[in-house]
This record gives sequence, C-alpha cells and structure tokens, in this order.
Amino acid sequence: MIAQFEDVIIQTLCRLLIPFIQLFALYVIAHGHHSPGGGFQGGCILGASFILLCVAYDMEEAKRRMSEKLNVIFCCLGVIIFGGIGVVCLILGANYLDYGILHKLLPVNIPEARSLGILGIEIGVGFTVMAAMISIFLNLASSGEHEETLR
Amino acid sequence: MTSSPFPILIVIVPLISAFFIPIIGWWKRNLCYPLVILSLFFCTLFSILTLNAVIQNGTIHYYLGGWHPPWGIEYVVDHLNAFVLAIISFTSFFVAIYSKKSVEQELPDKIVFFYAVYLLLVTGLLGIIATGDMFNLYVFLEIASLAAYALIAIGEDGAPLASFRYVIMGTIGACFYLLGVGYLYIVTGSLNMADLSELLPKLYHSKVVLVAFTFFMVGIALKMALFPLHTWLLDAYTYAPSTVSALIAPTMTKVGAYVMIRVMFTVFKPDFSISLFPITSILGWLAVAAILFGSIMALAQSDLKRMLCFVIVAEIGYIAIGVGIANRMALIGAILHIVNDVFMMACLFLVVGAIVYKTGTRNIYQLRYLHRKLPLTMAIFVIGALSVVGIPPLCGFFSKWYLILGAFEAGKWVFVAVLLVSSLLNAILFFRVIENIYLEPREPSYAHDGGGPEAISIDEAPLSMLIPMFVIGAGIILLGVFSGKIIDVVIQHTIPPTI
Amino acid sequence: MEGVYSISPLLAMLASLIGAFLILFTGEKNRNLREFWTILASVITFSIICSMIPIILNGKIIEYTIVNICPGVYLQFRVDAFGMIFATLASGLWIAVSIYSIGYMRGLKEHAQTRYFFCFAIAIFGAVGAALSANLLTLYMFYEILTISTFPLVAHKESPDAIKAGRKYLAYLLTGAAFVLFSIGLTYYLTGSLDFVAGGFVEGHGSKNLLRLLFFTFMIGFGSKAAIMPIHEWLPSAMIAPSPVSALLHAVAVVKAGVFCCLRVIHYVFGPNVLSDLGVWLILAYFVSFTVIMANIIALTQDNLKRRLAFSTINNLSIIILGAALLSADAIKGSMIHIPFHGFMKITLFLCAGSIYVKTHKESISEMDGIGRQMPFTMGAFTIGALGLTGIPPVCGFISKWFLCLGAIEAKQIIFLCVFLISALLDAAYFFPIIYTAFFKKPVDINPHFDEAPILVVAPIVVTATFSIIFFIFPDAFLNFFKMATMATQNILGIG
Amino acid sequence: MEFIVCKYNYWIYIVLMMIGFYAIIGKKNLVKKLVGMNIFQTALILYFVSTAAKKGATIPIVSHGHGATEHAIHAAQYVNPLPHVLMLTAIVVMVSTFGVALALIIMIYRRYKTLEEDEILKATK
Repeated sequence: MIAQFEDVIIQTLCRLLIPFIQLFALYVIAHGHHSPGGGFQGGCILGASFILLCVAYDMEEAKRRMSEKLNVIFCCLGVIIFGGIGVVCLILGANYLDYGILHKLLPVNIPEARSLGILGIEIGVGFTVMAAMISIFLNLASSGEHEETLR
Repeated sequence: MTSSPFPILIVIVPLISAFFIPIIGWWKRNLCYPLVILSLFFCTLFSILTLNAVIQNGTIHYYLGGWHPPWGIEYVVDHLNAFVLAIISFTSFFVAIYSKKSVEQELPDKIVFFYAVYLLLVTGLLGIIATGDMFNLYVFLEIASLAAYALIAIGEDGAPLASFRYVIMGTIGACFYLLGVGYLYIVTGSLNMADLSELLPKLYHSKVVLVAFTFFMVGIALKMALFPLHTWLLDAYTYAPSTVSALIAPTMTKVGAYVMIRVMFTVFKPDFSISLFPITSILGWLAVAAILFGSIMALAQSDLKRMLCFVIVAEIGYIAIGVGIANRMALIGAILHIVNDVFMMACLFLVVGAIVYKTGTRNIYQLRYLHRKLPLTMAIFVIGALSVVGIPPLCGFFSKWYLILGAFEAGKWVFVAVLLVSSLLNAILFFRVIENIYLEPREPSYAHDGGGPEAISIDEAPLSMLIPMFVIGAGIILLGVFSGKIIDVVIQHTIPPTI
Repeated sequence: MEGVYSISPLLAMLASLIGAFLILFTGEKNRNLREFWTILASVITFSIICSMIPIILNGKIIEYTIVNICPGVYLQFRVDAFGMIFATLASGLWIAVSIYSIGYMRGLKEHAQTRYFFCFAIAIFGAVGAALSANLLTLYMFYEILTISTFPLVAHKESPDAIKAGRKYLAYLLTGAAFVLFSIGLTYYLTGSLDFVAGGFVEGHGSKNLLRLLFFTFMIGFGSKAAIMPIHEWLPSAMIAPSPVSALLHAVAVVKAGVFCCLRVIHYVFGPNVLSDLGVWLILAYFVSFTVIMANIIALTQDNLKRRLAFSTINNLSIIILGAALLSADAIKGSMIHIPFHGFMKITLFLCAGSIYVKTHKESISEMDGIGRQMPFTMGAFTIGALGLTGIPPVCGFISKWFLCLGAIEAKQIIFLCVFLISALLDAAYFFPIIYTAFFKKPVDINPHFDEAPILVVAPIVVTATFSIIFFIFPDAFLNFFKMATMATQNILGIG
Repeated sequence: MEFIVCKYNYWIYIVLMMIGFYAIIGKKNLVKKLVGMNIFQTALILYFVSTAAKKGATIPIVSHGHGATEHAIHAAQYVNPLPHVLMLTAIVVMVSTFGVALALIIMIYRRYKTLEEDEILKATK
C-alpha cells in the first residue's frame, strides 16, 4: 500500500532522526515513575520511530530490523514483565503489585524498591505498547497480509 | 495487608499464560494446548478453593498493590462472585479440553493465537466477576469483549460482518456503562463498589444518579443481550467457530447478567433499584418479551446453532424476569438460572460442536440417524435439551420453579403464565430436534423388518470432546439434584438482606 | 401415624434405574443378558416393594429423605397405604409385561429393542417414584420422568402415524404438566408446604375462589394424563404403539399415574372436608360422569380392538376419579381398589390384543371371527378380563364396582349410582360382541386348529387373568390391596 | 440560557456523542460507522476530562530533586488526576477496539470487495 519511491532527503533525515527519537522514548520510559511520561507514552514514541522507518523506506526494511516474530515476543514479554513483577511481589508475601516488598530482593530500602518496581512496570508497558503500535501499523498498512506471515 | 491471594491468582494465571502462549507456540506448537489446560486447571482449582474459603469465612477482600479502597483497586469475592467464578472457570476449563480436535479441524493454522485469545477472554470474564471496582470492571469487560470479537471473527463465512456488528453494539454498551461510571464518579468521587453503595443512599433523589443508573442498565442490557438489544448475538454466536460458541454462548451473556445483579443490588441498594424507579417492572416486561420472542423465533430456525442462539435470548429473559420480579424467591431463581444456564448452554453448544466436527452440518433436518453414529453425544444432547425444557431432576427445572414461586409471591400471574408457556415452547423446540435425531420414519411396510440403516455404525466424537460433554451433562443432573443444597450454602447469602 | 425411616423406597427406585442403565449398556449385542437385566430389575423392584407391605399394614409409614429441594420441600419418599397400592401394581405388572415384551418383541422382530426396554424400565422408575413420593414436587418430578420416557415408546413404530401420535401425546401431557406446575407453585405459595397429608392440607389457606381455581388447574393438569374427556384425545391415538406399551400406558403406569395423582390431589392435598366445603367435588363428578358415559358410547363404535380398549380405559379411569370425588368411605375404597383391579384386568385385555397381533397381525374386531378356536388361552383370558370390567362376579372387577355403587348410595347420589350401572351395561354392550365374534362366529380362513402365540406371550396373560379371579375370591390375596385401601380410606376420612 | 452556557462542556459532549450515534445508525458504509463509533468514544473522553478541569490549577505532580520551587499539595491547587488516568486506560481500550474493528473491516473487504452494508447483505443473500 505504501508507494514504492525513494526520496533521499526523507530517508537521510529519518536515519538521522530515528536514533534520537528512540533515545527520547527511552528517556520518557525511564522517567515515567517520577515525572510526566511513562511506559505508555515512551512506548508510543518508540513505536512511532519504527513506523517512521516504514514510511520513509518500506515495510521490508522495517521488518528486517524488527521481525514480526520479535515484535510479538516483545508484546508478550512486556505483559509478562508486568505480570511477573506482580507475581514476584505475590511470591515474596505481599499483595499483587505491592512493590515495596521488592526490597527483600534488591539492595535498596522500601521507597526505592517501590520506585524500581514501578520502573519495571513502565518498561514492561513500554515494550508492549511499542510492539502493539508496530503491529497495528503493519497490519493496516499491509491490509491484513502481515499476519499471514506470522505462522 | 496480605490476605488470601486466590482472587488475584484466578485472574492473573490465565492472563500471564495468555502471553506465554505465543512465545511457547513458536518454540513448540504442541505445547500450547497443555499450557492452556494447565493454567485453566489452576484457575478452576483456585476458584473452587476461593468458593470454599468464602463459604467458610465470608467475603474475601484483596487490595491490589496493597492500596486500600477507595484509592486502590479492590477485588471482592463474596458468595455470589465466588460461585459464578467457580462456574465460569469450570466451564472454560472443560471447553478448553474439548477445543483440541475442533480447533485442529476448523482453524488449523491459527491454533497459537486462538489459545492466546481464548485465555484473554477467560481472563476478562473472570476479572469482571472478581473485581470490586467499577472502572476495573469496564476494563475487563472490554478485554473480554475484544477477545470475543476476535474469536468470533475467525469463524465461518458471515463471521466478520457479524463480529463487526458485535463490535459496534458492544462498544456502545461499554460506553454507556462508562458514562454511568462517570456520572457516579462526579457525584460521589469514588469508583469502589462498596464505597459507592455507602455514599449513594444520600443521593438517591439526585437526577444524576438516576441517569447514571439508566446508563448502566442500558449498557449492561446491551452486553447481556436483553430482548430488544439482542440482535448482535444471533449472527455472532451462529457464525463463530464451534469451540468459541461453546465458550462464549454460555458465559458472556451470563456474566452480563451477573453485572446487572451486582449493579442493581450491590452498588445501588435494592430500595433504590426496586422502589424509587420502575426499572424492575420494565425489566420484567422486557424479559417477558424476550422469552416469548426467543422461544417463538427459535421455532422458525432450521439451523441448530441459530436455534440455540434464540434460546439464549429466551434464557436471558428468564434471568431478567427473576431480577424484574425482585423478591427473594425470584432472585434465588435468577441466580440459580445463571449457573444452570451456563451448564445447559455449554452442554448444548458442545454437542453442536461435536455434531459439526463429525458431520459438518448443523441443519436440524440432516441430523437423522445421528443417534446411531454418535450415541453418547446424542444422549448428552437429550439431557441438555430436557433441562432447558424444565424436566424436574435436571437443573433447568429448579430455577424455573423458583422463578414461578417468586412470580406467585409478587402476584404477577402473567409472568407465571409466560414461564409455563415458554417451557412448552421449549418442549416443542427440542422435541422437534430429538425426533429428527432419534426417530427413523419409514414406510409402514418396513415397520417390522427390524432393519433400518444398519450401515451406519458408531463413530463417536473423540474422547477429548466426549469427556467435557459428559462432565457438563453430569453437572446438569447434579446441579439439579443438589440445587437445594447449593441454595442453602451459597445462593441464599447472595440475596440482599433487605429483600 | 408412626414414621419409620428406611432406605427401602430408595433401593426400589435404584433397582429399576440401575436396571435401565444396565439394559442400555448391554445393548443389542447380547440380547439374552439385556432381557435378563429387565427381568432381574423388575423382580428386585417388586420384591423390595413387597417387603414394605407388612410395615405399612402395621399402620406405619416409611420415610426416606434424599435431599432438600427448597425451603420446606425435600426430595423425599413417604410410603403410605395408598402409594403402596400403586407401587405394588406398577412393579408387579412390570414383571408380567417384561416377560410378555420379550416374547412380543422377539416374535415381531421389532427394531430398537434396547431403547424399548430402557424406556420401559425408566417409565416404571417414574411410576414407582410417583407412587412413593412424599410431596407434590417429588411427585411432579417422577411424573415428568414418566411422561418423557413414555414418548419413545408411543412413537416406537416410527411410522408417520406413530410420530404424530407421539407428538400429540407430548403436546397433551406437557401442557398438562405446565398446569400441574402452576398448581404446585400456587399451592406452595398459599400454604408453604407441599407434603401430602391424608385428609388434605390446604384447609384455611387462600380464598375459596383461589382454591377452586387451584383444584381445577390440578384436575386439568393431572386429568390430561388420566384422560378425562375433553383432554383424552391422545390416548386412542397412542394405541399405535406396540401392545405391551399400550398395556403399560393403560394398565400399569401412565394413565394410572394420572389417576393416582388425581386421587392424591383430591384426598391428600384438598381432602374431603375442603372439597365438600368448596362444592367442587360435584362439578368434578358431573364432568367425569360425562366422560364415563361418553367414552363407553364411543367405544361401541370402534372396530379397532385396541382403540375400543382405549375408550374402555378412559371410562374406567373416570370411574375411579368419580368414586374418589363422591367423598364417601365406600366410594373412596372402591376407587382405590379399582386401580389395581382394573390394572390386572386391562393388562390382560391388552396383552390379549397384542397376542392376537403377534400371531395373526389382526387389529380389527371384524377380522377376528372365530379366533377363539385358534387361540383358546388368549381369548379365554380375554373373556375373563371383559367379564371383570363389566362387573360380573367371578372376576375382581365386581368388588370394586360393588363398593363404588355402595359409595354412591352412601353419598345419597342416585344419579351417580345410575352412571355406574349404565356404564356397566355399556361395558357389556361392547365387550360381549367381541367374545361372541371370537368364539361363536365361523372363522373366515379355514384353519381353526390350535395355534397359540409364543409361550412367553401367553404365560403372562394367563397369570394376570388368574390373578383377576383370585382377587375376587380373596381380595387380600398376596398383596393385601383391600386392606391397604381400607387403611388409606380410614386415614383420609380420619376414622380409626 | 445559563443552564446551557455554564455547562457548555456537557452540551458539547452530548452533541458530539449524538453525531457519533447518528453515524453509527445512519451511515451504511462500515468505515463511516467506525468513525462514528470513534466520535462517540471521543465524546466520552471529553466528558470525563472536562469533569476534572479546574481553572488555574496545575498538574498533580510533586516535583523533586531538580530544584523545584513550587509544589501543588492542596487539592484545590491541582486538577483531579483520576479521570485522566481512567481515560488513559479507556483510550487504550478504544484504540484496541478500533484496531480490532479495522482488522474486521479488512476481512470483510477481502471477502465481499465492498464496504457498503446493503451491498454486503445483498451478496450474502
């Protein structure tokens, strides 16, 4: 569906921009737990960087860098990180997602454990949102054929 | 504060397994099925343990992340929850066991994603039931619905369009629900059910609360397919893959009914929902329409699955009529019917799935001689059918019995008549099918040759399908025989004390 | 009255239920074993039930509670004298009919025999359960089991006619069941109880008009099974079924269960006091009197033997209900013993009809010229049964009719006395021509030599016919029907 | 008049919602229906967010570390974050609904080569 033409300006600019976009996305994710931002927004930006890649080059290029399989694994991994942290809290004897208890595992005190726990969650959310963004885009852009390569 | 972790585990186990499945599926595809079975087995185990704990020690509260309500999300499991949780997880467990062969036949190249979405659907359903937070309920409602849209869409020819309609209707329903939540939030500033139920009585005369309540009822009625809002259900459930119908048909609408009871009698107190607002009588009459419409339209169908879809519309009417009558007996009947209906519908849809698996047809008139080919499956079908008709030792009778008693108590004779007429209509409905399956009309001259199509030999459905059907069929009988016990131990605690 | 807690009623039920499933699982492959299960189950059921008779005769009541159904209502068995009459009848005749069925089904090489024997066992399970039930809900449960399990039997032939008859059967009986359910619900709502009490328990609950409504919905409901006149149509149609099934329908289980339920309602739910107070007994009596006369007149016009017997059944059922509705001691006693006595006589007649069919494939009376010479045992038994139903002394039908007439006089209702007598006359008018045709007309075909049906078919007929005579001489022989009926009557009327 | 003007946010959301509702019911094209559905949902978001709006209030974040000078501590000083949070979740839900619906539309298009509902119905008959 995407027109197959190449534009040097766009491609070069994108190549320059994408690393910075991704860096910014990581920053947003990493700062989510104590300032505006978070996994959600960061994940969106991260996803957008790949979408930009698709738009500027073509889908094959994007898929070469981020295969569908990897994408789905990221998607699942994010949720597993999220749920896993909750379950770890559960195993350590606190309530689900009660990160304070993580101080038993990590060499930090309770408030810092809470903070780190949320960071972990944000990372998980970031993964999933990014993967979902890319997956939705690829699906729509390929008018649904993308999923057929997944088997 | 830590308490029994079961309420959260019931939801979290299928959720995490759902996301493990794609990963494991790539490594070894055959592992998906055991993983689903394993996780749902634990889920069922936990929910039964929870039910046991609730029966012994009363309501369980679980605070997510240790945040106390009304700030944090709270999972509350009382008798009603625990019971419905156990039933839903039990059913989805057995439908999952059943799914193996059917999915391999109908969706050979989508097994991995099918199971992932299947578990998500179960997560959504269990989450709806377990949560004690209005907004969390919305989220789970949408998780379940989204999974359902996706699962329905992979069905046969008309499925995508049916699913699309379901998306539109379901989203409107969910949005109405969300609007209701919003209205309640602006007047009370709380989203916690228990908290709301304490804050609301002072505001019962506020118009905002009234509007919120109306939005809730419309939204939930859409989700549970109450009569005029049932149109999405028919196509969607008919065209879905067999396993999917077998899971969604019994559970989704019943969970909707559960939400309705929860909102009407926990969030709002009975004195609001019954006396301040004529919602119960509206519900009652809509239910009457649903029962008659569903039963009569079902008569006109030649597709077995579509016929069952109309039966669901009628069965939802039963639950709504119980809520509409809103006295103790009728509510017992309604809650009992939620459970019974899960079993009956699961049984019937599983059987239909087995028929489709073995013969590839669902047309009632092409089922002839099937009792020779699938004797056990057909026997189970008869059990399910008789239960829907309301033949006593089977569970369908008992909920009807309580509903009738409730209608008598309320002096609503029309409802009694409708309940009785509908059981007659159901009898016509199912005996038409049974007759087509079991009787082998032949020319009178052949009546005594002792023959018949002997060529048709037993060719039963595979064991992985038979066992779940058998368990559910046995469940129908046991639920019926022990309904008094169930009511004593569980259901009578679920009725609000002011009724 | 003293209650005894005993597991026997449950055992009796389980015997027939387990028997049914053994039959099902044995299947067509091993026919002898399957039929062994049938006989075994029937004998065990019967002996367990008989073992309870002495306890009942001691004036005690056997109780067994299984599980609580809803507040105040249990899934419960309570065996009293009246229930015992029906239970012994149903299980006792089951033995006869099973033996006969084996001969009949094998003789005709019928199809789907496993289904047949399975449904038969389930039907008996339902009938015995109905007899032993302690309350209306338990009764309703077994009543429905009986209804459903009889459907495949009625439609057994699977010809278009048979299927139509099956549909008609279901339509009438399930509609009736809906009325029953309505009535049971209303009873529970009015009284909060469903337990049978000799002499009734609705007294003092609800307004008079409501109770009248309740009584009539009950009668419509159970009456559909007892084939009271406007709702009798399914019964003649159901004659399309095999003869043992007709015997089951008419003599043993189905219609008798309907009558049994009617009597339960009349005497154990409402009770004589309430009924005479409400005045409904008279309406019911007129209604069933009409049925008595009409059924007999219609029977006169039937040429198909089984249809004629069917109308005779309708007539007799209404006689039983009429007796019960007269509310006098002798009439009640008469109606109660008419249940087993009519059972024995009618089963004889139906089995005879079946026997003729097995041997000659004849169903119309006009074809039966001189058949008595070919099948003397069968037609001899037929004569005994016919005489009994007419009420002629050496057969037990006389006793019950005698008490019914006494009861009508006791109730000072000469009209109903006339009804009994006219019906007896009409009975004679349509039975005797058959006997005449069978024995005295010249056979059309030229083989009047002795050529009986198989031994398994004839033996039960002879046995039931013999019993019909024994019960005349000793009404209390073996099973103590008469004593039990007397006891039940005394309990209902509160005497002794 | 005051009733309308002072609560203009509610009126806007109602108008938007009805536009969406109209599109869902009235339009035959499936994509237009979907757009209507989205307008419907967006109206809802607007409603929620507008209930939380507060004139002159700031974000509910306690800045720390980097030399912050001002904290919004009292409830009057910051906007209620909860509706925003809820809407964040709701947006995710809605986006997923939208995604699923679009995927369905693609499936439908592939099967029937059209997205007009009446033509599809004609094709299935």
